[in-house]
Amino acid sequence: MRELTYSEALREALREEMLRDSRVILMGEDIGVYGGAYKVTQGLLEEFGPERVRDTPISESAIVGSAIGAALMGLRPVAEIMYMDFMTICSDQLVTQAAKMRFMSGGKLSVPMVVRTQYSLGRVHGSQHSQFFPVWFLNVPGLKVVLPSTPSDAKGLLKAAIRDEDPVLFVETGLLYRMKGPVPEGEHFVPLGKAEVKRRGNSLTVVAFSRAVHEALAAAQKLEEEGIEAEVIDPRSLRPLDLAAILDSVRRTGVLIIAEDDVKTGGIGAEIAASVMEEAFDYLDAPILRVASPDMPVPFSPSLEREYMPNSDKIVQAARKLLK
Amino acid sequence: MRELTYSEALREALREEMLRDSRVILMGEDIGVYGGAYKVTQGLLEEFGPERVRDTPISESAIVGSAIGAALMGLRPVAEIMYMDFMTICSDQLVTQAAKMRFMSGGKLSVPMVVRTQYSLGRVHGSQHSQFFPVWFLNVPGLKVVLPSTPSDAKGLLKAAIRDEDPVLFVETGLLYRMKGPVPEGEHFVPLGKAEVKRRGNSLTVVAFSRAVHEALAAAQKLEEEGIEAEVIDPRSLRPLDLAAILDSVRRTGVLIIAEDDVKTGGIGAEIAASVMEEAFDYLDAPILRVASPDMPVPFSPSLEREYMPNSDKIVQAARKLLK
Amino acid sequence: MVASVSVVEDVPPADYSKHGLTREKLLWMWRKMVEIRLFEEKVEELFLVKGLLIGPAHLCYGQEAIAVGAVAALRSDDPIISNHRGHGHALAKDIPPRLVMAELFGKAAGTCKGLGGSMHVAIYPEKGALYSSAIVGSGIPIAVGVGLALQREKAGRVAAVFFGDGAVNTGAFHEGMNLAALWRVPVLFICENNMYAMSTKVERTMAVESIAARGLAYGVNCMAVNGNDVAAVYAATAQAAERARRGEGPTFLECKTYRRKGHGVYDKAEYRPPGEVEEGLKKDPLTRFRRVVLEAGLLTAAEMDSLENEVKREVEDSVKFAQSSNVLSFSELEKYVYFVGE
Amino acid sequence: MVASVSVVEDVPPADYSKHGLTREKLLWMWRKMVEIRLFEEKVEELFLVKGLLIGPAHLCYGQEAIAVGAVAALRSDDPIISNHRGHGHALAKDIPPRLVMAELFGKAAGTCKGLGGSMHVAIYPEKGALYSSAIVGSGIPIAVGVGLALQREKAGRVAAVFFGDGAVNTGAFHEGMNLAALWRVPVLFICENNMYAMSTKVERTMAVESIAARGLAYGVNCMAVNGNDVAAVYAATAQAAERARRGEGPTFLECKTYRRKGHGVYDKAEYRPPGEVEEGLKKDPLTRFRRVVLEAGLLTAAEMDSLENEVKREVEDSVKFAQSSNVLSFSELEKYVYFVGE
Ligand SMILES: Cc1ncc(C[n+]2csc(CCOP(=O)(O)OP(=O)(O)O)c2C)c(N)n1
Ligand SMILES: Cc1ncc(C[n+]2csc(CCOP(=O)(O)OP(=O)(O)O)c2C)c(N)n1
Ligand SMILES: [Mg+2]
Ligand SMILES: [Mg+2]
Repeated sequence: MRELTYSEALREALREEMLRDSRVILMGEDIGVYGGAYKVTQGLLEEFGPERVRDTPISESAIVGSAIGAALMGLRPVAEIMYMDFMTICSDQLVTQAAKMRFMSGGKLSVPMVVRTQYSLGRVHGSQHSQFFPVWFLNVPGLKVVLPSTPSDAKGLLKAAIRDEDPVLFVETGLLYRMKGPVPEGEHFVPLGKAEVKRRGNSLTVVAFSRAVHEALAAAQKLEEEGIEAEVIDPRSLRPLDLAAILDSVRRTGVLIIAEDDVKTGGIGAEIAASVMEEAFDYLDAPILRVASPDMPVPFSPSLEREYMPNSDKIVQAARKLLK
Repeated sequence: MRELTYSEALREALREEMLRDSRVILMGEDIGVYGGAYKVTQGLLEEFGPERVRDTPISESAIVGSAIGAALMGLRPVAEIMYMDFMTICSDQLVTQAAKMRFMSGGKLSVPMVVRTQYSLGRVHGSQHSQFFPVWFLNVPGLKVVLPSTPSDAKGLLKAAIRDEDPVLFVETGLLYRMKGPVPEGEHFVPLGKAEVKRRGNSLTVVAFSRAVHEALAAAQKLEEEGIEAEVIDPRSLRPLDLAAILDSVRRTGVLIIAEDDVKTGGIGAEIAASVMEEAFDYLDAPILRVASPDMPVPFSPSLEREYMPNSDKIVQAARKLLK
Repeated sequence: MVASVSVVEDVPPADYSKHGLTREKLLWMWRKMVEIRLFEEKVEELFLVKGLLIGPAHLCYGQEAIAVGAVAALRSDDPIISNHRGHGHALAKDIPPRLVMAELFGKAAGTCKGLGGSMHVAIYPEKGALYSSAIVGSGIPIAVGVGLALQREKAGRVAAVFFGDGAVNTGAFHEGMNLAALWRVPVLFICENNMYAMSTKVERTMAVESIAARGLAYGVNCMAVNGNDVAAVYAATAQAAERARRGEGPTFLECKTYRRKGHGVYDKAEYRPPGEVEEGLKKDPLTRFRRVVLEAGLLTAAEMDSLENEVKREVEDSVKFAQSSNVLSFSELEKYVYFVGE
Repeated sequence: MVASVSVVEDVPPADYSKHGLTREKLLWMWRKMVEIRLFEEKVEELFLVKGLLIGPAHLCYGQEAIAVGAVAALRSDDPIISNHRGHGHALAKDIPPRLVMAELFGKAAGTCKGLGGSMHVAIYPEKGALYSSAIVGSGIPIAVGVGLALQREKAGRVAAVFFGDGAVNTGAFHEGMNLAALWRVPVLFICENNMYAMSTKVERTMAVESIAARGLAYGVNCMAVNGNDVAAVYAATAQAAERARRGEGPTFLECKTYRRKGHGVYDKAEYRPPGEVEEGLKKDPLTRFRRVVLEAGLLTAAEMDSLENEVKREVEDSVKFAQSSNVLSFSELEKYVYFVGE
């Protein structure tokens, strides 16, 4: 199969959806002339023109707000927020407005929009440009939250997000933009809410999100040498969450690790752990462990940031601890 | 002991701290002339003057931002954000600025400030004025998060928050402002990070926050009639969290329910459940259950809102389910 | 930068017809203003006397001329965005009072099926009431996006967003106005300056005198008008709307009025200085309109009274309707969180 | 409303002494401008040629006159707030280059112990560099609070906050400016208009021409100055600071300059139209200053060159220092999250 980078795959998704549906428009800082801070939207201004690819001032609330307004009128805006950190600026619009519109209107309003953003943990950006806090949006009914970990998923899920009738927060991983991977030719669509088993195994289950999926796969590789067969599951979207897929695996393995780039306390792993326990208590042979970022802001210093980040070794250690 | 309402207790805390320390200043919308939307700051403008009790325009980012600046310069600002919902507007300032300043500066900066806010679930305010999402701030190292459930705690914890050297988000419960309760005379100080066992019992543990504490106590009362002795623990602050107190109880009872007003998925109960399981797996006789708000925005209609809210009956049902 | 704020003068009755204010239109305006007034009086009674309503409610009496004058100058398919003080916007957009009342009662027959409440009654897209935000200022950037869609549609529609004097101090206002100017969207930003944001007088929220002049910083067309003269509001809105329909971009329109009572229905508004309220009440838009059109012989007292009586009955009926309606069943709510198919 | 923007003219060398620009001050200015220039050139080399530095870095060459002119007009105990493009602010505040360089290398000897990085080098309260935010616009409301504290302190201190042309489109700018005007805080809002926000030219971010005029909407004192004339920036800042020290409130000062290179160190800035860069480079503040002071005989080429050589050595030394320094140990980090006692 042909290989694309994560950002090429995203671009292909945007382009295909823009070709398919003239209601799809893009808006964000530096997405037009510059092609996006990560070049995801490169070439789209040239192809689709400034009406559909709109550069904006540095006004995150207005970016998301105007995307909402456009969506209310039937367009399908895809807004780009350059760093996830800036979601702290526009969360009124996404959380208190967009996510509640269908409900508050008794089902009359529909806000089919996507907010694309990315987190830059691991890119030596320091505390204010490395935050990853998907739990905020997981805690907001009315939103969908997507976390693609591979080029193929990035493409298929973005297409699904754009066609979705509800507001979707689509969180890309900055560190993965240049990652290459196979992406099927032609129409490739990955429905929201379907986990993928990225590797089969029976000794333990590792549920991982975003970049941590690759750490989990690397850990599984290492564990294999010790005779431990880890199953790696990537839920790919947090809301809707494919809990059934996780439960299936945990009922088989009895042991669960959750690998995640966000801060452990109050993070998304907590919800997975709590839900799994609620539904599969009797199947658990050991406490569920979370391998996540420690409870501190992200240090700038490159070597400290590396130590800070969850990685395959930390997953391996957790696995050994559980299986000893 | 004398009785005060929750808002009187808060006012007393503010007043005492303002008398004690001239660096304490207040800022927020309608806190001066009007005495605050919930009258917490009533009389303080008259007593302390407009330099220390500052009405602001409707500018939540600037309220929190200017509080940060003042704190950086050694003042002790207490900012009021009228509804927790509006934290979605100023979270850049609290989360991406204040919470990270000490760390990013290598320990040189200190931001001793309090953001007081309240959530209005149960006050028929609809989807945009009833949100309660403490998990956002639990997921932010560098912040402290306080959730007082009684007049006495409200007073003692607010004093502790004001004297704290770190930024504190102090989340009051709108429905409790008129609740009366005993508050010790004189200096009354409740340190952050110390849970209180609000009721002793050996059959099961209920960890509850904010308004849900009262529902848990009512549930315990009902359960007592069935011979079930519930222990009710109120951690009072989420960060720092007194996990030890919870673990002590769970190790005794083996059964845990978490009662919380926030939305269940991705809420604070998830973190408590995950942490308890991690630390006390072998002591658990049953899955940990969460009694929380359902996964939807808050409906306006008064009767629907009542059905929506966690209450003592739902806690009782959960307890019966676990103990059957 | 746009040079200055254009101040729209009060419109003398002699000029009404020149502005397109036909008899029919005047009757409609009277009807709607009375409808809003009586509706709000009834709501206040239901809260304070009867105790049948609870929760926050921000009444708009005293401000009727703004909703009515502005909406009268718009097309019925021009979408509006409302705010926490939105009963008047809803009624002006011809949403039947019974649906608005049912919403206040939290009933399934309400504009939002009882899920929105007072601050969202003006969400009723069937009548062009597109959305209403209870977060001060937040409707403004949303309106920009609505304008973007209208611009693309090329059908000459314009959008209007209503907000208060307090809203101009929010970041959302600034970001929204700037983007609106840049994208030249066909949007009217209508500021109802009722002198107060909750307890805070407008002069205590900004160090400048003119709210309208704030728009100059963005390069939008800026207008100021007496918000108690429904004809002037109409004329200003019509002018701004025409401009927008011609593709000349957004207008920021400040309508000066007075909040007759408290911020919310329970607020006694004791923070207002003595004398001010009396002054404010003198400018009542209904009294003024009635006097003007009667003096000019444009409408008769009889027809005005008869409309008033009709409205009275309708408002009474709205309460009965609302009271006798059902609440959604809780199990239905789930289907409004996410799209579940048509 | 304040009537208009006061445009501060370029200061001819004949007027230098009138403005308090002594020889000593001029030497300091030259030294600092050269220091910033050479520092940034070194940083660029460390990124692009040597590959020793990674992460984002926003260089400020071409903008030296703003940091230097403004800081020269402030007292050393006047706090400043910087932003993502802050190396120059740090150096102008007399933070030793080796500490700034060590921060870029993520070392414990850095201004932030290596925890902040390039966008936060100007956090060094010991020298009055109070804070630096990497979130565009966010420093502005914070500066208002700093001003509040200074106002209370009554010691005549003022605060200055630096931000770019892009920042004036953020909600934080609007809320902060309004509050600053209302509270009349002693704060200078210094906008470094380098014509670009990332790839976006200033004219594509707002529909008005003057950034300085934006301040008029808030009722603050508004000034515009040639940001490439260090003496003019100095004069404007001095005037604004005096005003603030007298209790007359905040000033919004637009300094017009040009971003000589890309937004970040890796950005080739190919989006700039041909010719523009050449025009921009002609206005280089260092070349200009050198020419002017030499022509006027205020400084000699020899002393200027000798300072330049001194700086060169210092910059080289800063790299050695940074390279040979240690990184904090990870286990220490924990103690910087919350207060752990003095
Ligand atoms: C962002 C935000 N801050 C505060 C509030 C609380 N609040 C609701 S209405 C209001 C006053 C609004 O004043 P104004 O904009 O003048 O409108 P008015 O109520 O006078 O119509 C306030 C402070 C809110 N809803 N949203
Ligand atoms: C709120 C926010 N939005 C976007 C960014 C990403 N970003 C960093 S610098 C920058 C451009 C800033 O332009 P300007 O304010 O003119 O400052 P300059 O870089 O030109 O000095 C952008 C978009 C950010 N850091 N913060
Ligand atoms: Mg008002
Ligand atoms: Mg710039």
